[in-house]
Amino acid sequence: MYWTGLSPDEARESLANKDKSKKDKRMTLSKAVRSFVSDGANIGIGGFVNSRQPLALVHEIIRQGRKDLTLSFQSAGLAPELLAGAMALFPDRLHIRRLEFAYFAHEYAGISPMFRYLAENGMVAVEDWSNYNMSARFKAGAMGLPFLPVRSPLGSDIMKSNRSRTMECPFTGRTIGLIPASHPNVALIHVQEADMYGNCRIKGQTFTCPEIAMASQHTVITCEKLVEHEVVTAAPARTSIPFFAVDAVVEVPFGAFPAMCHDCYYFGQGHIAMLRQAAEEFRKGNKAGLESYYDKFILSAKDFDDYIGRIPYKELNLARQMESRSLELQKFVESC
Amino acid sequence: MYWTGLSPDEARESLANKDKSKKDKRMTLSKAVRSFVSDGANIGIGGFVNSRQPLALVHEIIRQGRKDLTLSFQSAGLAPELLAGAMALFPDRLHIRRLEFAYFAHEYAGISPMFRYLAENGMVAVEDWSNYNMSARFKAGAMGLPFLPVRSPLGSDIMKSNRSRTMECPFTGRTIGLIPASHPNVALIHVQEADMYGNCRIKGQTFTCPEIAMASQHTVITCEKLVEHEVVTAAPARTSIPFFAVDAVVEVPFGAFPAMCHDCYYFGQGHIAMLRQAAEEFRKGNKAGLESYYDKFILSAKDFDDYIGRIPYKELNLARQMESRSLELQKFVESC
Amino acid sequence: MACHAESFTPQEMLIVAGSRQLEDEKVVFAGTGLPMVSITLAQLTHAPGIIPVFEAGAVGSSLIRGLPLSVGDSRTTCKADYLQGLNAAFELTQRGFIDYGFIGGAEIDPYGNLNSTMIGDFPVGYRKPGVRLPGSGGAGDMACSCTQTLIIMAHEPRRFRRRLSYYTSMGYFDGSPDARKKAGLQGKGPYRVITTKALMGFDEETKYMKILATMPGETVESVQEATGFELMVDPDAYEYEPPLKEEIRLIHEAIDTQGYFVKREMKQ
Amino acid sequence: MACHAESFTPQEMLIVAGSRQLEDEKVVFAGTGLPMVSITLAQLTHAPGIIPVFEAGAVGSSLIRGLPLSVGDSRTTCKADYLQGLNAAFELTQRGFIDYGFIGGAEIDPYGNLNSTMIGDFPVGYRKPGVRLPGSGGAGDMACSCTQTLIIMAHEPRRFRRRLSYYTSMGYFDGSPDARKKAGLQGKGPYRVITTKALMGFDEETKYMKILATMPGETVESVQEATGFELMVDPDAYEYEPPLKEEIRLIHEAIDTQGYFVKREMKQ
Repeated sequence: MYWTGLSPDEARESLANKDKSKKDKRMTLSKAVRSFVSDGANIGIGGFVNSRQPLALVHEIIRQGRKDLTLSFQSAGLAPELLAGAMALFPDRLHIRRLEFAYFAHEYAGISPMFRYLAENGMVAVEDWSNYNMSARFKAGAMGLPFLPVRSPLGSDIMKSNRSRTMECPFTGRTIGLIPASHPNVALIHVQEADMYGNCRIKGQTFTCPEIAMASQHTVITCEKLVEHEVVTAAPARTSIPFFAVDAVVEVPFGAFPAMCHDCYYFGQGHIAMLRQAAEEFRKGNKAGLESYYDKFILSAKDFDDYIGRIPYKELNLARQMESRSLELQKFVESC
Repeated sequence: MYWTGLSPDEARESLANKDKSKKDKRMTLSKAVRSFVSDGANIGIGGFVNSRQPLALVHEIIRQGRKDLTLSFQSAGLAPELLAGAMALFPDRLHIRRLEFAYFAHEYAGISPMFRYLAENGMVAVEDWSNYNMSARFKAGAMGLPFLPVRSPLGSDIMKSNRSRTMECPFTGRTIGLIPASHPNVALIHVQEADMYGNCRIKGQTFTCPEIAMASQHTVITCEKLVEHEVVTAAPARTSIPFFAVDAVVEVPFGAFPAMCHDCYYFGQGHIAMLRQAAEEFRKGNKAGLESYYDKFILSAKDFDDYIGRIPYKELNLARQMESRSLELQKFVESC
Repeated sequence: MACHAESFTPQEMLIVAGSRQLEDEKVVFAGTGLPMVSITLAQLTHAPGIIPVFEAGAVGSSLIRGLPLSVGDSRTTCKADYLQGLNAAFELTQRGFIDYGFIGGAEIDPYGNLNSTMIGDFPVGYRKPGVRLPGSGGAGDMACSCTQTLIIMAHEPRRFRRRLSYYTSMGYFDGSPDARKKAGLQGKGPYRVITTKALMGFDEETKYMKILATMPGETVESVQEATGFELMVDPDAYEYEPPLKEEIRLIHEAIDTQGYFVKREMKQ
Repeated sequence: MACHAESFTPQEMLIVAGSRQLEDEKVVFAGTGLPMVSITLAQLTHAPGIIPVFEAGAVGSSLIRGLPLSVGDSRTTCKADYLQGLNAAFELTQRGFIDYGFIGGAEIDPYGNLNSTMIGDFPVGYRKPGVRLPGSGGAGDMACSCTQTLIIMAHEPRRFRRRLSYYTSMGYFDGSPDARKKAGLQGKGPYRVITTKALMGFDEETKYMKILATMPGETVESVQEATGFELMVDPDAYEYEPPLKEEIRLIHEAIDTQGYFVKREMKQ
């Protein structure tokens, strides 16, 4: 059995030897990526499809360049697609070796052309799992277990595509699946609120972000806003990721845009359509549009704020309004 | 392999065939116990040691009388102790056949004399587990898995006392423990707030209450207060137990007294000391004190409100004040 | 008296049929896209007590805030009873809380097995497939662990195949007795296949796909012609009731007002 | 200049020694009773950055609301960073987040194994033990999965036994090389045993219990006499520093003001 990222024993050893004290972990995006995302890393990607995708971190990784990456996620769109596009355009700058995942597309906005491009050209090793499999693999890692039993998708070709096993349950005598833990080298997670120590308050669905953070060797958090530590300790049951599972905290407003972020902004639908269109044209042989997208929005941008500054204000404002208005009733009731 | 309560396949079948619709589940304590606690039942007890013990339900079970019970819990004091005392005093009324548990005592208030009495006289079958084992057994049940792997307490006599197994991990080659799911016939859980459909909002630590509720065939909830359904839907992330895992909801203020209930009341220390003293004297051969306790507080009480009415007001008030005053600062900050 | 729409597209018929298959007061695990539209339509018509579950973590939501564009969209959390994450949603499913899973797929075989992974030759061509599809997502899990599944998809010969390139979401395997149970699965398997041309079920004994009804304008022959394998035909096969005007109105005016999933052009 | 207490009880010395063994900025899983008192004392003196974890679900709490009478007490949640339930707490432990587990037991053997289950003959007498103790609780788990464990207990011959009635919380097993690893455990095992009479560690090679220091008023001989097996003695064994006045004051005036766990009578 081979492990990508850390084996369970390596992950335990690394955490046992780590300084888990409550210290100020705020740093720049650039330093966070430099410190915790290495060539050869297995990267655990937080969020779900195009919700809370860690795009500020993805932009920075593309700017800095990384090689030989493994991407681990359950369902994702924009984060792996931007990395895949960077690999297709600039293979010397960014290289993805392997994908461990369940779904790679944009749901309402269709398939991910750059994924199709890499996969259909055999440029990347793929390992298919189901959403529950990938979520449970991170959960096994977070629980400190080498595997979890699962009942799905037994009998499918998915189980033949990956490192899962089946066995006879020693208690029931029935067939059961076993899926190995995933311990990425680094988790990239975007949340709404975090304090300087790394305690994260996720609003809406948590997806699998807490599990990915707790399974990974290192975790880099971007947050819409930093909050005072006292806000966290006043309602500790709302902390989704505890500080000692976090290595870096970076405040990046709009850090998931054009993905959506619950309670902050809805999909940047025009921007997603533009990017997807450029990617689809690349897949059909016309590279210019995608090159110019990367140049304008990522490579020539000094940092993520610079990129956000290049998005027309009305697009940002529309995304904010669509989200906040649709949540208004709910928030009003909650505040009573 | 034998199962107490339901086997995983039986538990699945029972739930699949169950009406899971959103219906009004409010009923009286008496009806809830009559409907869902049968002779021969494996009872999952919520709470932790003497916090949120489901004592209103325990009193009602003693009043109605039940035979051949199995009690499953991780750490508990008053709930199983009151049942054990009832068995010692009135074996024709109440009979416990078996205990599956990790810890049975009162922490600061010392050991549980009635447990010692039953165990040292060989009157009850015991199966020792660790706290994590029992919690993980309920969790396996809640997850719909026949077992979970665990790393503790490998090598101990606990593993020889119970139905756990060890195997070589097929991924790491190292030894790992496997503990079978627990699917009680009925879970008894006391919470602070629930709506009429059974959605529960637990404040403070959740202990293992959500897992016990979701693992069990039936779940009976007592709550300090019923809340409007809209309170639940306004902040659904704070729902600890979803309605479709619940069969009955009974509003019982002070429903855990003299155990404590986070945010509602602290330990009824005088009452616990009195009960424990009577039990300790029973163990040493003097039955009168314990008999009079049961008569005064349980058997001659019409219902749990009647029992609470027999507790001196100043004891109830002290327990309320001790809890609310110590939480004041925290609640003030939270409300800002 | 029912007032039927005078014209409607096959996709509209598909959505309406999906909605009508949903029983009131059942727990339904919603796949992305058309299942979300059908569930909302059912909630607005005959089945207000449906309890939707979304794989990203929401249970019991009302989709009154607008149609979610993703099962992870904040709109799926509106007025929910319970809100956690993916593991919780799939654990509910594995435990048995879900009555119906509502899923789609790119290809289907006669036993209700689905492919949403790749077109090509598995395992030989796995590393360089002819067409790479998005992958299982949660559909593979729903197909295994929901008590029953409803499958919704466009009816085209290339999608209805005797043999799939890749088996992503398991139906009745090869139709052999107890195949699902032997594989370790808990759910009963596919209950209905709802397409643009027919409503289908599965033969009780052989688990082979069978026409129960043809959509308005279709015949057993036209359905068979659009299918890459031979279908069984129920002796009581009937013509499916066309959409009501009100159903069509709700789809466009109350549910998918922006036309994200439901196209508006009239084809019939 | 350190100002030592003029008189103190063995229990007070025990609590103070427990506190002093705690390193600042480490994550400490707190057993019930004396460990909670020692941790709070450490937080109020040399180790304000200690991060306590309670098995009922609280992480990073400040016990300023009053000494909890239970690890499930609402007081353990005060100013916590993170608050869940038992599974979460033990999963953190299993994962490796806990530097030290702080536990007690009724009996201990030379290899740091503990019994808190029964006195009698296991397995024969399991169904009718001579004395039935409360059971493992979480101690058996902490002993296995915390990176290291600290053991705190009263020093009496009946508690220090060559062979235990029942092995609840595993230390170094029989002392054989890699015994813990072979059993599947992740933590390193017991680091220190703190008693009313001595501070002890374990021989690096044989994993056998060894006196590192004797408590004030005790000697190697008096410690040995109170121990049911022969102890090793570190060549550098020293006399442990007595409690400071301030430590004693904090125990009674700031921590266990009601005397739930710490008795007040003066014995020395």
